[in-house]
This record gives sequence, C-alpha cells and structure tokens, in this order.
Amino acid sequence: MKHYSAFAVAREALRYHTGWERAWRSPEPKKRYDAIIVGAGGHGLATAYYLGKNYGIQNVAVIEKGWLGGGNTGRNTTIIRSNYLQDPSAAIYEKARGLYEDLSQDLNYNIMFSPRGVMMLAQTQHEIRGYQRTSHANALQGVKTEWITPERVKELVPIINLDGPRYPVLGALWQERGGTARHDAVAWGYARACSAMGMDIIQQCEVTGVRSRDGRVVGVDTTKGAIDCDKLGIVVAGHSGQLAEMAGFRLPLEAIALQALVSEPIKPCMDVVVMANTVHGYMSQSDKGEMVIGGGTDGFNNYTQRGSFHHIEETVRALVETFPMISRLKMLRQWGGIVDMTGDRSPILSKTPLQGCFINGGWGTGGFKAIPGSGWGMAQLMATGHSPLTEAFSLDRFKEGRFIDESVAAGVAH
Amino acid sequence: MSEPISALNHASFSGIAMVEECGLQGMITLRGDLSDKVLAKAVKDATGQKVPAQREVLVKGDTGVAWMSTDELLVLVPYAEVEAKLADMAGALSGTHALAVNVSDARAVFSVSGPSAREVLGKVAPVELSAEAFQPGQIRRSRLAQVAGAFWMDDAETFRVVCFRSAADYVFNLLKVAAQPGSEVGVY
Amino acid sequence: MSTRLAKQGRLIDRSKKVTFTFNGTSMQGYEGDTLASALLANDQMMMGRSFKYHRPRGVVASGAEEPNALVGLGQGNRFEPNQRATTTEVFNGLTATSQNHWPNLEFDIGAVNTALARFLPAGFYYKTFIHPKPFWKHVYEPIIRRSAGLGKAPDKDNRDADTYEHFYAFTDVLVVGGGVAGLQAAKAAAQSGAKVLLIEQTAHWGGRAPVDGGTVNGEPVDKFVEQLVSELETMGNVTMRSRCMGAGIYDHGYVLGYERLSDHTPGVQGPRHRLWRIRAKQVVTATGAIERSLSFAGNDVPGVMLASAMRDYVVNWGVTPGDRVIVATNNDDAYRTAITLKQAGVDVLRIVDARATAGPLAEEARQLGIRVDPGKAIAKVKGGKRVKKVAICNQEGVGGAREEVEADAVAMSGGWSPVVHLWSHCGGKLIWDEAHAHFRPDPDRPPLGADGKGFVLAAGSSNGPLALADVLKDADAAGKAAGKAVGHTPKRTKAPVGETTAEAPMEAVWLMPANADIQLRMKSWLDFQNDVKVSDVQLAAREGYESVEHTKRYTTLGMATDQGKLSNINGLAILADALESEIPKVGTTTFRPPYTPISMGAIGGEARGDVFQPIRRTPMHNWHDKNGADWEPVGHWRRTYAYVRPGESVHDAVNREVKNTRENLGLLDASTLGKLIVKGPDAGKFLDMMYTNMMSTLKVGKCRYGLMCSENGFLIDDGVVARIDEDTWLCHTTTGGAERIHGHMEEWLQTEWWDWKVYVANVTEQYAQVAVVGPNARKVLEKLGGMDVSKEVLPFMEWRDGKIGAFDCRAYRISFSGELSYEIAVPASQGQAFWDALIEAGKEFGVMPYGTECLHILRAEKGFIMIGDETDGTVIPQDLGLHWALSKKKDDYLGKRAHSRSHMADPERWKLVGLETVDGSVLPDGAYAVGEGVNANGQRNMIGRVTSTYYSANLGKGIAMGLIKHGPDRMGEIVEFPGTDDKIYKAKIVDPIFFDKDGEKQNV
Amino acid sequence: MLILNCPYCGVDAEETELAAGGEAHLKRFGPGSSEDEFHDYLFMRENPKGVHFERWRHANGCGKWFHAARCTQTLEVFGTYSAQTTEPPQEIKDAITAKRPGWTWRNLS
Repeated sequence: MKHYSAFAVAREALRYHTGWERAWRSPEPKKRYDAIIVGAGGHGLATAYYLGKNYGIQNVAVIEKGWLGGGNTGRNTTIIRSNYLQDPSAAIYEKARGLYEDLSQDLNYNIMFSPRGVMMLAQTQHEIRGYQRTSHANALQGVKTEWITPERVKELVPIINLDGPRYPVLGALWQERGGTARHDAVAWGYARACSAMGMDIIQQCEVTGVRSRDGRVVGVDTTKGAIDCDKLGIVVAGHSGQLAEMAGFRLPLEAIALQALVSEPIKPCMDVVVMANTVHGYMSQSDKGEMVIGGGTDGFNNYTQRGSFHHIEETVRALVETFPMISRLKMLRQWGGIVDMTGDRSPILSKTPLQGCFINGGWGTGGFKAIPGSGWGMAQLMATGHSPLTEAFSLDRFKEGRFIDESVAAGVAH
Repeated sequence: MSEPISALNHASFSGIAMVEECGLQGMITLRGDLSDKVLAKAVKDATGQKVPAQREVLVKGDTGVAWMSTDELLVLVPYAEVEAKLADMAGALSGTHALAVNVSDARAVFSVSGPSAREVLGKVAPVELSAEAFQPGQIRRSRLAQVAGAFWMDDAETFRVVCFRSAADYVFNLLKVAAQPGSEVGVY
Repeated sequence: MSTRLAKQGRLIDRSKKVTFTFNGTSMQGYEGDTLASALLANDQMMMGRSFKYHRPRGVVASGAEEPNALVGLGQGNRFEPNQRATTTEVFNGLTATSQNHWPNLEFDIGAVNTALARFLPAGFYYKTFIHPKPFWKHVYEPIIRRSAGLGKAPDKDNRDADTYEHFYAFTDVLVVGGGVAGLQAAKAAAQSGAKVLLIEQTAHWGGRAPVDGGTVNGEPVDKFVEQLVSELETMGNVTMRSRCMGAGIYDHGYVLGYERLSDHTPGVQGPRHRLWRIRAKQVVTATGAIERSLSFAGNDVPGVMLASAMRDYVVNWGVTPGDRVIVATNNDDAYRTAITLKQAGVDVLRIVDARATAGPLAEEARQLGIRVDPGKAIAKVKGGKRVKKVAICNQEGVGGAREEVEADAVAMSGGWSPVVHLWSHCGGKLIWDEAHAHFRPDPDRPPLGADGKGFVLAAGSSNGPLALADVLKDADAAGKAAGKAVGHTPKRTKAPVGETTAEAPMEAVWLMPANADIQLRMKSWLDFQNDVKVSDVQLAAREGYESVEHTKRYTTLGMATDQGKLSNINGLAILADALESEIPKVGTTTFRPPYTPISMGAIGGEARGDVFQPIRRTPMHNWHDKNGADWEPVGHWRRTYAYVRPGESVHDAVNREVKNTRENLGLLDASTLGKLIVKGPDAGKFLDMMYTNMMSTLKVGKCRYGLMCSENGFLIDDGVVARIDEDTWLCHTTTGGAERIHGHMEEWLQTEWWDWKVYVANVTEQYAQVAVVGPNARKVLEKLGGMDVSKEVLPFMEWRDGKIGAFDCRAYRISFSGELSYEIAVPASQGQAFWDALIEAGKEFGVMPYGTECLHILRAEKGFIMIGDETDGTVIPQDLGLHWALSKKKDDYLGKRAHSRSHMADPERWKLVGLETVDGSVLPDGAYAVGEGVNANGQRNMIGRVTSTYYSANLGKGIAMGLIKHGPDRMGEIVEFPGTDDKIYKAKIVDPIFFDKDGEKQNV
Repeated sequence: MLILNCPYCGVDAEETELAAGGEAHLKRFGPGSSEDEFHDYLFMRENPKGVHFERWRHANGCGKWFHAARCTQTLEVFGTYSAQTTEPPQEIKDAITAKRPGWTWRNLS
C-alpha cells in the first residue's frame, strides 16, 4: 500500500498523478476464507479490519452486493457523539468516538474527524431533567459531557434563536469531543486498509444463500459462486431480514425510510452540531459549507429509499424556527435511506441460532457514529465468542424484557 | 350560570376572505348504530333531520346533524338548548347501546367566507376543494395544518370550520395567515 | 466585449429601463432582462469565482442549469446567497454581489489555489492533512472551510422579512414545463376533458422553441405559441402558472410546485413563495433538454458559453456575449447560434466542428460568410478573466499543430441531454440513446403509482426527440395518453406539424481533442462550479473509485448547486472510457429532488412565529398570562409553572405557592388533564383490560386511581377513574395523555375487541377543571354555596354533580397533594368566570393560584409518582411499589403477561424509595447512585438514580424520590450520588412519604 | 407520500391524515402464552420486500382503524379493508394475486 502524505501528493503531482495505485484491489473470490463478512458498509469493513488488526484473522472476504460504502454509510448526516444514557450504548458509542479520534492516522486515510462539539438543546423542563440525567450517567460512564447555559449556547452557535416563541432554549447537553467525519472516507479508509492486509473486498457480488451443516455455518452461495467459510458475519443493515432468512432464523427488525437534506453551500456560519429533539431537527455545516439536516422516519415499512415529504417539511420548519436565517437558504438535495429498526430502537450485535453466524444490524438512525466501536466489538465477538461491548445487544434481550431504551421520555405528563 | 364565553369571543379578520369566530354552538357527539331506528328518531326529534349519509351534513342555521364516522354523528342545536336536547336524547336512547355527550364547549367554530374562501381552506387542508369536488351538504374531517378539524359549506362561498377549543387561537391565526392580503391563488 | 445589440430581444421592453447594482456599481437593464443578460449588456462577463480553485467564472448558460453565475441578492433581512443570475429577473433597486472571493471579484487571494491546482487533484484531502492529529480540527479544516462555501450566510440577527405558504392542488393531469411540448401536451390532455394544471418555471411560455426558430403548421413558432397560450387560457379545465417550477415528483402522484410570487417584485403584499403540494393522477414532464458543454482545455474561461445560451442572449435579450466568436460543436444545432450571431452583426470567426460532415445548416452558415472547419477541435482557450485567444487543432490526435485565433467568446455545444430529473425522482428508469448520446426515459419503466401503473409520461425533448416536428408529435401523443389514462377520450386531432431545417447526426465527443494529453485534460472542466476536470475523473477510476457513486463522491462531480446538470453525462462518459466500459453500464447517479434548489422558507410554509406549532390554551389561559405565569410547554399545552409576583424569583414564587397551599388555599388549573367517557354494556370488562386495577367493581359515585401499562409491561399513564352510572365511566388521563390514551382505547376496541359494546368519547376540552386545594378548600366552596361538599356527603374518592355558586359542575373529592382537595369541572365556556369567583371568594381564605412546579413538590412530599418523572418508558409498576394496583383477581390485562418475563421479575431491579441528603441540600436532578467498582466496559457500576428532586419549603429541606437497587430493603442506608459539579452527594434511603404519612390532612 | 382509501369514510386520504399502525393481523398472546409466543407477538415482525399487510388509522379524519395491503418495494396499494377481521378478505387476496402471482405473507398466499 502506497503511503499517503502531503509529500506523496507533491511527488505525484510532478507526474500529473498518473502514478497512484488502486486504493483497494478488486479480486475474484477464493474458494475459502476463515471469515466472510456480508456487507461492505462501514460496519462490515470495520469488523473485517479489526478481525485482522486485533486478532490476526486476515483470510477474510467482505462481500458486497453493490459498491462498498454505497448504503447508509454514505447517506447519513455524519454526526459522531456518544452522549447516550444507557450503559451499553454509552460504552459502544464512546469506544467508537475514541477510535474516530485516531482513525485518520490509524488508517493513513484522512477521514476528517472534526471534534467540533455536539449540542443537544433542552427546550422543555422535561428535556432539562432528561439531559441532566444523561450528563450524570455520562460522567460515570467515562463520557465527557456537560450541561451548558443558554448564554453559552448562543456563544457557540451565534445563528441560534434562543427565544423562539414556542420553545425557548433553556440550556443544552454539550459533548465537546463529539463532531462529524467524512462518511465516505470512513468506508474507503477501512476498505483500503483491509485490502492492504490481504483481505478481499468483493463488490458486485450478491449472497444468494447461506450454507450450513449440523447447525453450523459452512459457507455462502453468491452470484460469483459458492464460497466456504468458518465464520460468517451478516452486516447488511436494511437487508438483514433477507440474509437471516437465508440463514434460517428471523430477526425482530423492520425496514423504514429515513431522510436527510442539505442546503446550498455557504461560508462558515455554524461550527458545532446542534440537535433539537423537541422540535425534531438537527443540523451541522459540512466542510463544503452545506447545512446538513437530518429528517424524520416514516411510520411504515419501505424499501424505496424515498421517504414522505412531510417529514422534510416538519424538520425544516423546526429548524427555520430555531435558526431563522436558514429561511433564506435553499434546499439543494434531499435523499432517503433504509434503516433497520428493532423493538427497542437499539442495535443487535449477537450470535445467532446458526453456529458460527453472527449478526450486526438494527442500527436504525444512529449507525454511522458507531462504526469503529461496532467493528471492534463485532470482531471480538466473532473471534473470541464474547465481547463486553456487544453483550447487552444480544438477540435474547427481547425475550427477557431487557431493553436498551434510549428514548426514555416516553411519558410526558403532569 | 354566568354568561358563557366562546374561545375567542367573536374575533374576526378580513383579508382575501373573512374569518370570524362564530361564538358558541350547541354540539352533541352521538355514537351508536346509525341504522338504528331509535337513534334516527332521536336525531329527528332533536334536529328535524334524518340520519345523514356518509360524509353528509344536513344543517339549517345552527341546527342540524353531520356524519362524523360510521358510528358517530355530530348533532347541532342552538347553544341554549343543548342540555335539554341532550336530556331528551339520552332518554330516548336509554334502552340502546349509544353514547351522547355535550361537546359544545370543547369546540370552536369559525366561518371563512368570500370568493377566495376555498383557497384559504386549500392552503391548510390536504383536501380537494374545487366546486366540482366539494359543495354544501358535504362534511370533511381532516387536518388544518397541524391540528385536527372538520368543515362544511353553508353556501357556495362560506365554510364553517370546527376545531378543538384549545386550538382555537392557533386555527384563527392560521386562517389569518392563509387569508393574508395579496395571497389569492387564483385557481378556485 | 459583451454588449447590448441595437435590435433583437424578444423578452425585453426597451421602453422600460431598470436600474440595479452589481458589487456596488450601478447598472442599467430593461424590464424582461435576467440579471445575467443585464450584466452581459454591461460588459460584466465575470460573475463569480469557482468553489475550489477560485478561478474567475462567467455565465455559461441561460437558465436553471447555470453553474457559475451565482450571486448574493438583496440586503438585510431580504439577503439571499447563491441565486442564479440566469433565473433572476431584474427589477429596479435590485442589488447583487458576487461570491466566493476575498477581497474582491477581480482580485481574489483564494485564486492562489489555481496556481496550486496541480497539487490539489480530486481527493487530495483524503491523502493529506493527516498529521499532526490536532491540526485537522484547528488548522486544516478551518482553512478549507473558509476557502469553500459559496455565498455569505443570510442575516442571522433579523428574521426573514417575507412570508411563505403552501397550497394543496388536485388535478387529473399535471404538465410540468411550458415550452411548446408542455403547451401542446396540456392542450391535447385538456381536449380530452381532463382537468389540467400546467406549470412553467420561467416567466414566459414557449420555452426555447421561439429562439430556435422553425415553423408550426406553416406559421412562425412564436405565433404558434401565442395562439396556443391564448387557447389554453380560455379553456375552463386548464390552469396555468408561470414562475412555478416542478421541483420534485414523489410517490402516489405527489408533486411539488415551487412558485416564486414576488422574487421579481420584492416587498409587495402577499407571500414570497408558494409551495404547491399537487396530487396528479398523471404527470407529463415536458421539461426540455439541456445542452452539454464540450471538454477542452480552458473551457471554463469567462466568455466560453453554451451555444444555445449565446443564442438565447441574442434573441431573447438582445445581448451579445462577444464581438469575435468561435463556435465549437459536435452537432448541427450550434450552427444556429453562429447564424443568429452573424445575422445580429456579430463577427463569427469560425465554426469548429469535430465531425467530418455537417447538415444543411452548415451550408447556410457558409453562405453567410462563416468559415466552417470540419474535423477540428479547440485545443485550448487562453485568457484569465476573459477569453483572449483560442488554439485550434485537429479533433483526432493529442492537440498538436495548433492555430491560434484571437477571439473574445466561444460558443460550445456537446449535444443535448433530456431533463430526466423529474422522471427519475420517483423511480422512473432511463435508457441510453446511442444516436443522440444521451439518456432518455424508458417508457417501459416509468415511475409507478398507487395502482401499480405508470403515472409519469415524458414529452417533447425531455423524452429524447430534439427536432421541432418530433417534439410536437411526441408531446401531442403524451397529452392524449395522459387524458386517456385518467379516464377521458382524447380527441382525434392531428398533432401540429413542425418544420425546421434537417440536421445531420451528431457525434459523441467527450474530449477535445480526442486524445488530449494530460496537461490539457488537467484544464478541461467537467463540473465548473466544483472544479472537477477530466483528469480528476480519470484519477478516481485509476484509484479504484469505479462506481459512478464513488467517482461522484471522490471528485465531487455533480455535487454543486447545479447538481451536475451540465457535467454529469460528460463525466460519466470520461469514467466509462477510463474503465473501458460503456456509458449505460456505468449508469447514472441518483436524481433527487428538488430540480433546482428551493427555499427553506417555502418548505416551512406558514409554520413560523405564532403558527409554528399549535399552542393549546385552557379557558383560563389569559388570566394566567396576566397574573405572572411563567409558562411551561407540556406537549402542545401551555401550563403555568409558577405565578411570579413582581420582585419575586421563580423559585420564590414556587416556595410561596407550596407553603400557601398547605397552609391556606391553592387553586390549580387542571383543565389539561384528559377526560374520556367510556360507556357501554362491556365498558367495565374493557376498562379491566386497559387498567391494571379492577375498574368494573367500582361503585357508581366513587373514584379509583388507576394505572395503565403497555403490552410490553411499562407504565404509560395513570389517573383517577370515576364511575358515572351503571355503564359509564369517566377516565382521567395525564396532560399529555388525552389524545394518546383515547387513541390507545380506540385501537383496542376497533382492532382487537370489536365485538365488545363500548363507546369512548374524548370530552377533555368540554370542561374547565380547577383543583381547589388546602385546609380552606371546603370553606371557599361553602362560601360560594350550592351543593353539599361536606365529608359526609362528598367523602374522599367520591364525586357528585351539583352546583357551586351559580355554576353547574361535577365535583371530585380527589387529591394529588395530600390536602383536603376538590377538583371541580365546569363547562369550558364558564371556566374563567368560575375561576374568578373562586379567587374572589377565596380572598379571605388566603387563596393563591399555583403552578405545575408546586403541584410537583406537593405530590413528591406525599410520595406520589408522576408519569414522566418516576416513569420513563422503562419502568414497571412493581418498580414503584404499586403492586397494590395490580389486580390479582384478573386473568388478564394489558401488560400482565409482560411482567412475568425474567428481566421484569428480576429482584435486582431498581425500586422506588425516598431520598434525603445528609445535609438537607437538594440532590441534583438525574443523579446516579454508585456502587463498588466498574463493569466490563470500565464504566462505574451504578445502583440507582434520582427520579424527582425538590426543595420542600414545607419541610425546609431537599427531598427526592429515586429508584435504588434493593432500595426498600435498605432503609436508613446512605448512598452516594456523584454530581457533575465534582461533589459527592450523600443521601439516606427513606420512606417516599415525607409529609403527613397517615393522610390526616386529606381525610377531613 | 401515500394515499390510502379509508374504507369507513370513503375518503382518499393522504398520508398526513393517517397514522401508521404497524403489521396487520397480529394474534394477541396474553397470560399463559409461552416465552416464544409472547416474544414473537411483541417483536417479531414481517419485514417483506414486497406484499405486506398493515394497519392504519384515519387519525385526522373519521378516526377509524383499517387495514391496507401494500407493496413495500413499489408502494403499490392492492386495497384497503376493514379492521374487524383476522385475515384479509378474498377479494384483496385476489387483487394481489392478479398483480403479484405467487405472493406469500406469513401463511397466506
């Protein structure tokens, strides 16, 4: 693998950049691998990367139906934070956030992790209490967050309207080391590093069946032929249900559309990520200058990657009220992705009824920020059979009634 | 009894249409088997009207009846008579499985009138309001921007709009914005 | 130079001068000018700077596809960045400023990037800025961010001065695009009897056909357009809107129309934009085609322009972009530009045609004295801020043997691409048309509607045909097909017959010259705004970013504000070539709405300020407001947090209310509590399923506190249920719960137990409900007179109908405070009068209204739980010591099965206790109790948390409730709660009832 | 932006008048049911790419719940029908068969 650096770019410039090699190889599949990961999104590639890096398992294939990083990895709003309330969530998201800090150096690929700070606005008494609770929990979980005043909010976000007629800003939960990263680069960086370890990333290859013997996975059938493996990781987000069916079990997941949009680019005007949950909107500004805005999910199953426009309207009007100046910005592009939702809206990282087969899915609307931690934990689970990071996210929690519910504001009442 | 006061006490606004809060209207929610003869008689006695068909409203002035759902009617009577009518109705229905409750104070009623009235409503409700599609005699329960509401037409240029009392202020402001001068759409 | 011609300009009114400013310089144009045409008339060719290299850029197009000429428009709270000069109509007083430069347009420091361009190829930032680590956030990123972005942010201190609205429209057939195709399709559809809505993004009908010329039925095109428009205007079933763009097509025939009402007349009455939410049974997209640029070195120098755009400027606005023009093309259509220019008196130096042969238009050009060079190409355009010289070479080859010609403008045409955006938004598929080298809609794979059938038809050049005759035939057929699809019978009319000069086939030319060397390719722009060049796409392919999505994202091709309208096909072709693949195999990126950017204001519509969201008000809202209410939003309701008197802090007010209610008399507006009537022979059985308690056995006249769980076992609501008569119950819900619980009940009745005879009605807002609370509660009611509210006649947990004073009411003897307490419901229309009467009569008893915080403290002093505080969606009744409310006599109720799952029956669950700090201070909200050690993830082990915490003025100390592991078994023990202020709070586990443990105060 | 016909009030209601209610025809399991039965009842949802049956409520309208048969890949609506049934009526199944021969959903086809 050719090392990336400013020096390398300068050297290549002299020959008009004709000397750059492929960032990842494009191999034909081998007959057999120690482990196969299905799905070359961020989570799948990170899983493969840490299998190799942490456990020396490098005879690995990552099989991808389309193009690597072409699913939700490249469709999200790139927010990275770990200010979650419940212990298991805080653990895996903080692990991920920590890994993001050094990921550019680790991968020798600039994924542009920008710890610009993530702010969650409190706009009701109920939210104040909720976020104060979160900040207490975070302190004990080793997640650095703090409660900040409206004055500090305004200092950090000069374009915010603190005194909206409907919901004044009463304060915020602030995670200074939260931020954003370049989403595509995360997938590309992991892919390049995996390829450099000798792993095969096989794009345009669809898994059509999961083969097993005596309750144990032995391989997969694909559009490029049968491939044997000892271990199988299914990391395919919205398509988890289909893969699980091939492997002979069912998952408590539903696929629904989640939307996002960007404005036209403008000069820097907002240096942090702001989430306003009462009015359902969140926004950050990309390095290109676009305001990146997250929308809501539909309430119904949908595989079209198109959501319903009224969710865009709801989000935009909320943000126009919170940041009045965006009224005179324009929406450049809106898009949708298919997210897989579980019964408690937390992910599943688990062994499955099929021995040797593991599942990583159900990330719902929050997957991007977890990628390194998810890959780390999933690799540990696949390599050793156990990971403290993933333990709570096992499939059996639904049967036991042991949920990981982050939406703790279920009942608002007086 | 003290003088009853409607949510906005007859507030009004004039733009591309006239928006007025109508004051108190006697209203009874009646749930039951709409094909039941006893129920039909109770409706007739209270309003002089038959049981309306699907999405039909039969109303004269402040008396009438509107179809709300397959097992629900909205009975309109003068506000002063609502308790008496309700008592009569409850008596008449005592042997049947039905529910009649006074909701007069739980609602606010607006009139939106003028040549552009259809357009004003067309800005806030996801409903086709062309003259071919919507006429007097029909009721539509829908959404008024962000709150639930129902409306029908008293005549070709006048809508009667009903919403929850707590949302009266919102709906009035909403209709004001929709009726702001210079905002004619020019399609209806 | 670019200048106004003496003649021509079909869209401008030369009798009406318009004055505007650009970068502070006053300029003149005419009514009908776009900002771009007016700037060109003032010889302002350079209009902006590019995104990455800050290169000087001039206008390249004449319409929505313009990538370069973006300006900041307006001032103050009407300033808007990134407006296309080509679609901005000029008006008196317009102020425009160019973008993305410092200190000014002419001299921009950022242009140093252009010199460094060789070191800044596609994706260079992924390979660099990696070390040292902190530099990305603090050094590199800020520099990149300041360099990127385009326009300035709008005014942050003042709200947008304009208003916006939405409109719901319904039509049989929606025709998007008012060019000849759209007009003809609309007519054909309307003649079938279908209701037609026709929308056009510009202010003019007819599209570009009047510029391109030709005849229809023997008449000039503009005559035909005029007639067609007036015909449509008289048809009762046709609605026409100009300045209204089809922004996006969504599922089930939903289309967004973006109408710009007053962008050209700012400040007039009425909304600025109107977002049409159109439901159409059939949509005809007659959105035309966009000319492609040619990829040659220096094709981004100001003065290089699309051939069709140059023609537009001459014909529509009487402006020529240059005096000495070179035309470069791979098709016949560009000859029309040469001819138009020549006829307008502009010097056309030569036509450089990459093909060997051209059609009859070439002959026409030659006869006008224009030199035509077949098989030639532009090797390079020279000049910085303006075209100076053009080097011409052979198309075949690497670009050697050049001849240099002095020129000040270049018209280029790489062929035409249908505007397939709207077709594609909702899943319509495309096919590659080899003859025209473009993607066009695949009629066999249209977007599918609710009925599974196609609901979009493409018409005219957006469907592929480019010649006028074919366009009209195609549009006529599409209009008829649309009419038929919505159930009408199209008239058997003939399509109008268009005639234009025949054209020879175009030849795909993706690079000029065909084998241009790397130096040339590094100067051949694909995406003008984002500075993506041929060499960048080739680099992406070489590095393995092979998918079109990879290439797009790696190079940013097509990601600018024009979303690749000019660049996408050219980029695809380069990519396909680099991959040694074919264009259709490489495929396109996804077309997403909107077609061109639409304002956030329009998307938000009317929902801002007062009507941003509904605020629900109780009948006594205005009184509260006048009497110091510190408001608290609860769902959409507004409730009073506390009534703050002059000179008091909110905290003071709360403490005063708390003491007064316990000592004298408090009034609470409880109108927001939900009230549901449940009636029927099966109502008792039904409520037994809804509540964990037994409700069927409640006696008429009595009340019972009830709990509701979800099927998952978690607490979702609570409230007092009153039995009204043999088959009627009244259920109180929490403030946020009325609609939710009403829906919950209806759901079970309609979808599970539909044979049960039960009706539910939500009567929440029929009543104003006032809690009259405190030792003097009975006294004030007795003073008002009326019904007997004595202990004997109205004991605790009973209700009676009657009169209090002049008011018909229902009085409930219930208490959420532990005080003697009545909740009195009167009709909402009399709520204010009743409240006034209580305030007046209560004066001698020390009456004070109290708010929600006081309510909270009073209930916490009594250890009563609050849904939303003690519960959070993960708490079950057993956690809260509410076992007594879980009926053991019932076989079933919602949540019962769930409670027997292992985790819910786990004795380790955290349980409700009272907490008192050792020093009397107030525990922090949301604090967690810590145990020994850390868990496997290194997190401190937690053993509980605070659910409610207050200062109790009555007790003079902090009190709290919390959930603690084994809590009820650990009474008297001290647990530690680390604060976020670095303090450790020590609290003793106590009984949660802090005040009047035996309930003596409420039972009087 | 779906449009569904409310079988109760006959209105072609657009999505913003409706509330989605998840999978149709769930069989309720209460006390006495096994761990698996109860788990599946609460959490195990059909998640088909294709024909799906689901519940909707005409929330900003007549307030009634109803059923819809819909394709999750194209959003085609095969029909809506009463909420008071434990399985789709024959005419709905026929309508689906006409458009998606060989469809299956749970044990239906």
